[in-house]
Amino acid sequence: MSQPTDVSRRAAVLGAAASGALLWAGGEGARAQAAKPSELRIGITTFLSGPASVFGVPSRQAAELLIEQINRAGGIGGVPLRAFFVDEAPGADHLVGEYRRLVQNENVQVVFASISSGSCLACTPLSTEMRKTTLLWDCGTQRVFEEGKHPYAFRTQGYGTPEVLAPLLYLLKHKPDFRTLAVINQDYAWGRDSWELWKAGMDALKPGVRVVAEMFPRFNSTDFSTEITRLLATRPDVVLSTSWGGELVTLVRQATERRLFERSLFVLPVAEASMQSLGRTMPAGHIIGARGDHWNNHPKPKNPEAMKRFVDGYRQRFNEYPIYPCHHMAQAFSALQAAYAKAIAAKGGGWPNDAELADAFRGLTFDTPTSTITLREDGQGLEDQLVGLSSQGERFPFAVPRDMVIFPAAMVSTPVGQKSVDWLKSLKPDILAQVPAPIAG
Amino acid sequence: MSRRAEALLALGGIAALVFTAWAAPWLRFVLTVALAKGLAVLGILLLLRAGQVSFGHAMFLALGAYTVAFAAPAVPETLVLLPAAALLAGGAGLLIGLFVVRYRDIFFGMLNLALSMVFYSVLEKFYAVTKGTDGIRMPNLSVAGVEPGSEAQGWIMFSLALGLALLCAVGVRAYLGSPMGQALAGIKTRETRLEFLGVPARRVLLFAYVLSAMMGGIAGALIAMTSRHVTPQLAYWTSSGELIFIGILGGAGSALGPFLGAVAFELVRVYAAAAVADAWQMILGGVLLAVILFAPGGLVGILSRRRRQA
Amino acid sequence: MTAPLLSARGLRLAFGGVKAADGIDLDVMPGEFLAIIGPNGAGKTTFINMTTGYLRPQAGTIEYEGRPILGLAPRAIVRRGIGRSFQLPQLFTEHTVLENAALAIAARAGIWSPLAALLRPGYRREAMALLARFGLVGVAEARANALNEGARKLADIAMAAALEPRLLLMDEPTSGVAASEKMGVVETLVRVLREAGVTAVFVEHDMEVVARFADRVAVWSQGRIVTLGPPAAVLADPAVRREVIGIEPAHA
Amino acid sequence: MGEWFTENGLLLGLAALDGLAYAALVFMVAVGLNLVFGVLRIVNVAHGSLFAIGAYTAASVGLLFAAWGLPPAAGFAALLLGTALVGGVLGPVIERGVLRRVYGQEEVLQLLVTFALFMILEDVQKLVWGVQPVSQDAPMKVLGTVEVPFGDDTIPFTVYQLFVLPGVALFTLLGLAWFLRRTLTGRVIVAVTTDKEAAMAMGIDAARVTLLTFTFGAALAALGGALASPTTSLVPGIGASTIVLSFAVVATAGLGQIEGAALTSLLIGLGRSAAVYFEPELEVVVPYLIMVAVLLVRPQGLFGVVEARRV
Repeated sequence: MSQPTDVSRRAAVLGAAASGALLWAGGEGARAQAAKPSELRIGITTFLSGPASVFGVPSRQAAELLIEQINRAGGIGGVPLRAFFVDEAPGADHLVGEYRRLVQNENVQVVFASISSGSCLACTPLSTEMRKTTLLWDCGTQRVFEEGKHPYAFRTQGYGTPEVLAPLLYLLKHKPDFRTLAVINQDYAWGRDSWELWKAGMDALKPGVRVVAEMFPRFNSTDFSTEITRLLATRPDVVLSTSWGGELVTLVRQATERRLFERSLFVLPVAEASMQSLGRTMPAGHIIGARGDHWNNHPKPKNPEAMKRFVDGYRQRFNEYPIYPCHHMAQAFSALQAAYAKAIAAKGGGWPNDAELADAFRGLTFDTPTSTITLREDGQGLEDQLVGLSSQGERFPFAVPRDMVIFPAAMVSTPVGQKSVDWLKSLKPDILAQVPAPIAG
Repeated sequence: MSRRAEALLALGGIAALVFTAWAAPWLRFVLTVALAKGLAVLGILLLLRAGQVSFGHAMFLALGAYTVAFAAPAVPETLVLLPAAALLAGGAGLLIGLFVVRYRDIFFGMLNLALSMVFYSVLEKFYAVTKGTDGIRMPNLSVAGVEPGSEAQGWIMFSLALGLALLCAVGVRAYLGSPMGQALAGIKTRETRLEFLGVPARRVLLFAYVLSAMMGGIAGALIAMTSRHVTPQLAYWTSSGELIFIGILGGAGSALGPFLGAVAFELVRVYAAAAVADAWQMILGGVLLAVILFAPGGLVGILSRRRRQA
Repeated sequence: MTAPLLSARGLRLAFGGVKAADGIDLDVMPGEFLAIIGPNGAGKTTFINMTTGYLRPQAGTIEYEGRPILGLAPRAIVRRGIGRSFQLPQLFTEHTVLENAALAIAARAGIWSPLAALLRPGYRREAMALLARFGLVGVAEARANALNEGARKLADIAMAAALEPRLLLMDEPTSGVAASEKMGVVETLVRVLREAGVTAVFVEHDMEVVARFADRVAVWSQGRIVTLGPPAAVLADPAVRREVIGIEPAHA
Repeated sequence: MGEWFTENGLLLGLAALDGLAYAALVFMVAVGLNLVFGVLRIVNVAHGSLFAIGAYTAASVGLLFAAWGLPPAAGFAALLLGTALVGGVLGPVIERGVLRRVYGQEEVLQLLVTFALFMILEDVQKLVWGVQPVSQDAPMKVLGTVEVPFGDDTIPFTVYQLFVLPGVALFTLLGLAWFLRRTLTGRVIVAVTTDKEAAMAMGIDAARVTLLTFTFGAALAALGGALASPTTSLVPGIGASTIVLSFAVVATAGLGQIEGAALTSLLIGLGRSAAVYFEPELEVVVPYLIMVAVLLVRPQGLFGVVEARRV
């Protein structure tokens, strides 16, 4: 009877010793970073569960695809990439622990942080504290760079302000005579923030619009029929919704079925990611945006070859079109490649340390298939915004924009050092004159 | 478990925690959070003694965390914020307790759940004040007037959590052995008799409820100070479920159980998340299922059985 | 003439159509042992429940030591000095007998001590003495739900006695106790209570027990007291014998 | 007040129509949970997962039918098939395989077992159906809309929302009431709900009753999901938000009370839609406020019975 106890006890002691040694090694590793590592480790936080995994999982797929492609081409500076994925869903308190683990235990050289704004706000201070370059690869909150300085954090795509202002300008051009508007946004930070930004801009550019309903249904709602009835009854000229994911799909389906789209013009700044799910259900003639300029039918992509390669590669592997988080992920990788190239060149072929890597990102300009993005001195990336009217055609089994306007990033982004809401309030109607002409598409 | 065995286990546990925190700095953070959660679970354990399952206890944790987050810009002092969070949570516990101790079993559980969901909604809805789901970012805090560096801060939070855990565990142990604690267990088996002994059962439960709310508040404050970011997620019903989960995982039979459970829970979660980032929930669920089916006494139960066999 | 310790007047209570109390008037004198007998459903337990605050009558008054106690919570009535034991023993099933007794002592002496152990030396000593008086020392460390019915009954009464009441209401203290032990148990009980000067009211089905230990007997039927008097007289009453005790007159 | 009504009376009418449909969906989920709680005395957290899986299964079957070229009306058959599959397979598996092992254990363990199942099933859904929204709205589309007069205007409502959802809920309520009162099995379930010990003492086969009830409850959850699936898009996490609302209904209704569940669902549905019209910020807390208010006045729930313990 004593034998099994002995065995299990020894096993326990050995196990403890082994894990202790591992921990020890981990701790040592964090302190001394080798000159040129055998692999370039990247921590990637994204949603792998919960409702936002509709963005997280495709972006993870994109990351895996990109890493394969980059590694096949010899990695970055001859070093192969390796990703460590972390689920954002358990919440910010868990995520900050995971961030530490990525840096201190997995020894990642760079972290790609977060879809959720809350996650980004929690992670950026850690980037400063741990001096670890962190690319905010998808989150949109304007608060990050407007409320603090983060020398190690860079956002490789646009953010809330341009993503809201561009559709607003498009609306003012397309239907300048609207008098009433209703908003139905998800009840969480993005839903609230985007409405605050929109309202500030709208009141400055077209004072006197009556807001007939402000609705913020519970995040992750599955039914909007009551809200739709109210919208049908109040008959606003314009319905704004920055919702996304399953909620946007449900909203559009229920609203189409009840012909709300025939009564009101919809403005859907985050529509792109839901168009595939909606397919032919999406009605034509409504304003749709993509949190960037990477619509599949971009009228004049800078590098059509690269665009086709990425889209086709993704489709081939995953049997669906990439959505905007996939493009944002690709932008982060593009920025990473460009920054390492710049830093290695600056060091005469040597491998950059954390500070040198961060320096390389400041002011960096990198390519995307559709355009180029420049990172400003505050870390914010300048990404163009492409907005248009929904249309169904032969080329895609889902809606894409027509009458597209490409808003230059600098035109719709808050200048460095200003707060978005204040800046939007200060806008003058003459900004409308700068809006480029629509391209039929 | 005998008194000596428990003391030995506690000492061994402390040594292991300190060693791990020293050897792997990233785990020090995880362990601090685990100890804090253990504190909240210790509070839940009190109510479990009375046979009552609070399915909304995360509200006190969130209350403690938000107290700290709101007060920190004005009073960035750890040693002021911690007691403030405990007091506020205790006060809320008293108010809510006066209402919920009149109910038992599913009604007790569900009322707590309902109130926690109301609190969660308030945190989420009053965006202008609470920043909604983005949550609130906390400034650096001082400890006794000194603002430590980030490494020192980490150790201070770890030690605070460990010290408070130890203090509360000893306190709870004494409390559960006292007439009041034993009367609490009497609520579970024969509440009628308690009344016929001249003991106001509701007041006995209320006392425990306030205590457990305070421990929840302290836990929330520690978590807020450690992670430096608070979100409404802390109050969501799944967080409350998680706390009960930890209680059962550790074993409800000993004041050490919650901490054992919390450390095990956080480690399993961290490693499960690292190994299979998109199926960690399933792993945790599987662990929970296995514990309930095969070791309903939790980790403490397993350990004490081991000792008895050896 | 001494004033009654407990005085009930005109108690009425009906559950649906069933009259559990239909005008109960009863005085309990200090120091006496009053037995309550009657068929099942006559309202005996209901009387105890009303007196101890567990049920509230729809009409009537109850005074204890000359002061009304109707409408008080059970625990307030207990604090006045009325203890009770139960037909179905109400023990803390997950505690040992010793802990049960100690909890009762703590309840009397002051429960509001959150840090000192329940089984502190003083309480332990007193609890052991209490258990000794009831002959329960042998099962002191046993869990309450592991006892046999007789021991559970005694433990239940012991807990009530630990409160040192002036008046003790006992609901069928001997039901479930093995016939062979019954007289011994009751003798122990009566000795303990008499020594402590406790007034007792007990519901009883065993007429031998009633005859030997009661000072007076009240006969319950359909929510009323039909007869009240010394045991010898009451138990000899043919009507009582036929309707309550269930013994047919001699010719049967 | 009178003025307010003349201004908003029409809106209140619309709110009532919306509230009814919402109440119907809430009822479908909550009544199964309530039934299961009545017999098993377990608050089944995994009930929400059954709802979600029922919805996903129904949508998948519907899409499959559509792929086979069956007419859109076959979507209704898909709803029923999905329900039967989930109820008939998952119900017994969970009850026999897991719950049965914890009967008689502490309440908290029973609760947590279902919490564990919930966690596992959440990931299972993700593995099976992925993360992109799944929707199959043929049953809603095939029935079209009706115009409801609103002043000089008319408001289109889908027939599905206006008639099918409340209809099915009403049918379920009446059917359940008939089943529980008039059939032997139903009466046995009621007997076990009211007093388990007494029922078992009377020789009722508790194992059979629990299995039956749980399967039945699971099927009701799945039916609720299947009914919701045509109007909504299925994404990970829909189970979690559904279940927490059902908890509130069960406690408010009174344990095991189907009429209570119906009335509570109606209160919640109407309260919620009124909130959306007049005070949208209150929408989320309405069910909980109703619950707290009801329990303040009736501690045992709307239709609960006070259990006086015999001493």
